[in-house]
Amino acid sequence: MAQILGALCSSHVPAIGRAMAKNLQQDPYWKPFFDGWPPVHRWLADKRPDVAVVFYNDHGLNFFLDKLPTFAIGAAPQYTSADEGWGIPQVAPFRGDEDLSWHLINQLVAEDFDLTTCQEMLVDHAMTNPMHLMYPDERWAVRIVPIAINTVQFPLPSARRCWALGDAVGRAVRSWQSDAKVMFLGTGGLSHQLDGERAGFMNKDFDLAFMESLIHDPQWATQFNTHQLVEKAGTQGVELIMWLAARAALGDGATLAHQNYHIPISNTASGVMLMDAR
Amino acid sequence: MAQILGALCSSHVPAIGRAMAKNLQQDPYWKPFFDGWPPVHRWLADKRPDVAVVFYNDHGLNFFLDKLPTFAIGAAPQYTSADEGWGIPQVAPFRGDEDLSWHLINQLVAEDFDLTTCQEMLVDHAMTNPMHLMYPDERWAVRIVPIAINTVQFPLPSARRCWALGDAVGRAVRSWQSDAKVMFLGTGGLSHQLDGERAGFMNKDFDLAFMESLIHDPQWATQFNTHQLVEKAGTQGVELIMWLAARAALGDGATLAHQNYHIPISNTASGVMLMDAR
Amino acid sequence: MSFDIPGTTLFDGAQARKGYALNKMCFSFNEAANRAAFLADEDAYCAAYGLNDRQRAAIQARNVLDLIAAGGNVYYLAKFAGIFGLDVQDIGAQQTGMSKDAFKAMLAAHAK
Amino acid sequence: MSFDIPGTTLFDGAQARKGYALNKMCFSFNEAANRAAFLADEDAYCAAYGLNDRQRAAIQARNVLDLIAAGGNVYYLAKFAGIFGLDVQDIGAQQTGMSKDAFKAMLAAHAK
Ligand SMILES: [Fe+3]
Ligand SMILES: [Fe+3]
Repeated sequence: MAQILGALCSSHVPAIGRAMAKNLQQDPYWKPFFDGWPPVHRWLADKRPDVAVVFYNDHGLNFFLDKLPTFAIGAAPQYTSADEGWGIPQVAPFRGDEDLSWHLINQLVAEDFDLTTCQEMLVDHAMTNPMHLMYPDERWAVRIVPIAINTVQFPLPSARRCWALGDAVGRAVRSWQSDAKVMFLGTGGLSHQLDGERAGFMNKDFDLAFMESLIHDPQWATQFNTHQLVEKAGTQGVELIMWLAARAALGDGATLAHQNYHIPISNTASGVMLMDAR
Repeated sequence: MAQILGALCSSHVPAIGRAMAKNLQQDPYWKPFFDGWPPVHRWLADKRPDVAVVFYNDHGLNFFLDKLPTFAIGAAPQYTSADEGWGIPQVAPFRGDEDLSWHLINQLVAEDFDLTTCQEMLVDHAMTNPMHLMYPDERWAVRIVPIAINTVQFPLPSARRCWALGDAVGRAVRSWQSDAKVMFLGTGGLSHQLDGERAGFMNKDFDLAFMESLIHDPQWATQFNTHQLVEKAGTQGVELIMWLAARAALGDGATLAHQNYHIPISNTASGVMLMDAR
Repeated sequence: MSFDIPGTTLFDGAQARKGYALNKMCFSFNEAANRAAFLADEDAYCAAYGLNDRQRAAIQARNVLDLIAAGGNVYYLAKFAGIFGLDVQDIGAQQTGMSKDAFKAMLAAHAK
Repeated sequence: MSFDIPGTTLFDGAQARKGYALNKMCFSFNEAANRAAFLADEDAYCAAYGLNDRQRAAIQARNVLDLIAAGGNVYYLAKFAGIFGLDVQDIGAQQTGMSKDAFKAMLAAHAK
């Protein structure tokens, strides 16, 4: 049976990619953010995961409003990034884990998750930036299974539904006949808002309470409906549902291995959180 | 509140379209099939539905394996048919009911249905043929909301899940603030198989039992998993889950208004069934 | 995943993985221009979609059972058959090794 | 559906219906060739996507609040902003009526 190592949650804003491209890691603006990553690198070197199941949200690269899935799962041999409208440099392609993709699809559909399956799929900065932060040399040591959750168009799936998705993914991984070591990745957040007169909104108290809850009361955030999450975390802060799904996949109990929180990077309160499975 | 009139279920095989194009309604081969429709025409003239929510399956026109949804719902002002590979003549475009589309999307996502929403959508023979049978002059008297259920790639949603979907759609329509008269349409089946050495398979006993069950024991078919349905009804006979969803949308109790069953049209056991809501 | 319904291959993940290039090509046949391009230069068209040798041979043979074994899905294959004006009874007859008339008689016999 | 979070327009069904043509155009800006085509002939490009007058005016004014009011979704609008090299702090400053420096100072102040 596959072994679950832990979960990593991280912000994914496009500016991270630009900062890495320009080698700004030691720049005073960026240093407090990048200083959050060496403990993650040590963890990866120590644990050596084989596969990462990645909960993230597409920002209008692979999906448009003509076919907008609530939950989409990749089942491709390879995933590539692409120009998202800003001419950003592409990163090396990611290898998929088709065995795990189809195992998850079979298990999740049987549990009444109405997935959209993708045998071909472009992945955007929400995939590339966290992966690049994990592996700065772009030598991806993990195969991936991307799971995209809609944050583009309301109604979004509720935090409660995203918890249930993550929980089912975790159970499916535990039943996977493989000797692979699996980690979960949740990318997005924390509090930020890009649009409207409220642009620039952040909520440090809420973010810290949310991060704390993942260890001691992990379903805490499922009490909030989507509108409440927007109110507390901003229109893009709702991306915290990716963190929630990744935490849910760990199952009962998780221990904090590392965390970092910093305001601001770009328009965002950034968070990094690494949890070991129990 | 919107009023629910009833549900119509029907086969949708491409050959029907060809027969209509060639005016073969009185041809000895086709007459037993087309003779099933005048009672439906009388019902439509009498009840005058304003909107049809249509459960159907796409056969590789609007969806491909790069983005294949389990449940997709249209939210477009208009839906057009298109060449499906055979150069068939197109029919007049269908008017959408966007108000109902979004009402359903909001209600269903809140009930944990993980929909793929489609603001642009081509509809294939599974939509055009039943609509053309209902309105032979191509003057569609109803606005439509298409709901496409995956029958292309396994795992399919279970019969039980499709019943739950239909049930939730029915409840959502009943809560819709509108004076519209709504009907449901379920298209597909009955028993048939196009592929493999088992091509040509049909199962009259099972079909008749299934049709009977929709009146007296409507959840009967939910006892079967997808593999059992393939065994009993053929690889394409699983399209009966559209009938099941349409019946579920009627809620408790339905009375039989009319039915017709005929073997064969094309490779298919054809069924037509009209049920009044109670 | 193997299945115990004789003469039946369910299009599951294993088939979908195997057949992606083939099905993508057949999906393209929704458009008349693509059907014409295939007929104009079958080799080039198959190469552009990256068909493997087995898929290429099955396309060349117009053999539905071989196409299914190579990962083809009947919904997309039907669009390939459409290029040649074949309907579902033609492909049913081919797969069952019957003449079309015999296949149609078999279908009609289910009415009893 | 109106919402009681000040300064916030949720992109719901009502917005999605209103903004489809605009968002479809902005989605096309994922590709460099389309960005160039827009810059080469803005009027023709907007006309090809069927923008209404309000959307056309908001595009012409490069005004984000107007674009949102016309049904634009920030994820697609960001691709439009990208054509002009504007980042999220530029559009944040524009929407809040601040200078970019003032907007950045406001962001930093959240750290306290
Ligand atoms: Fe984001
Ligand atoms: Fe069909």
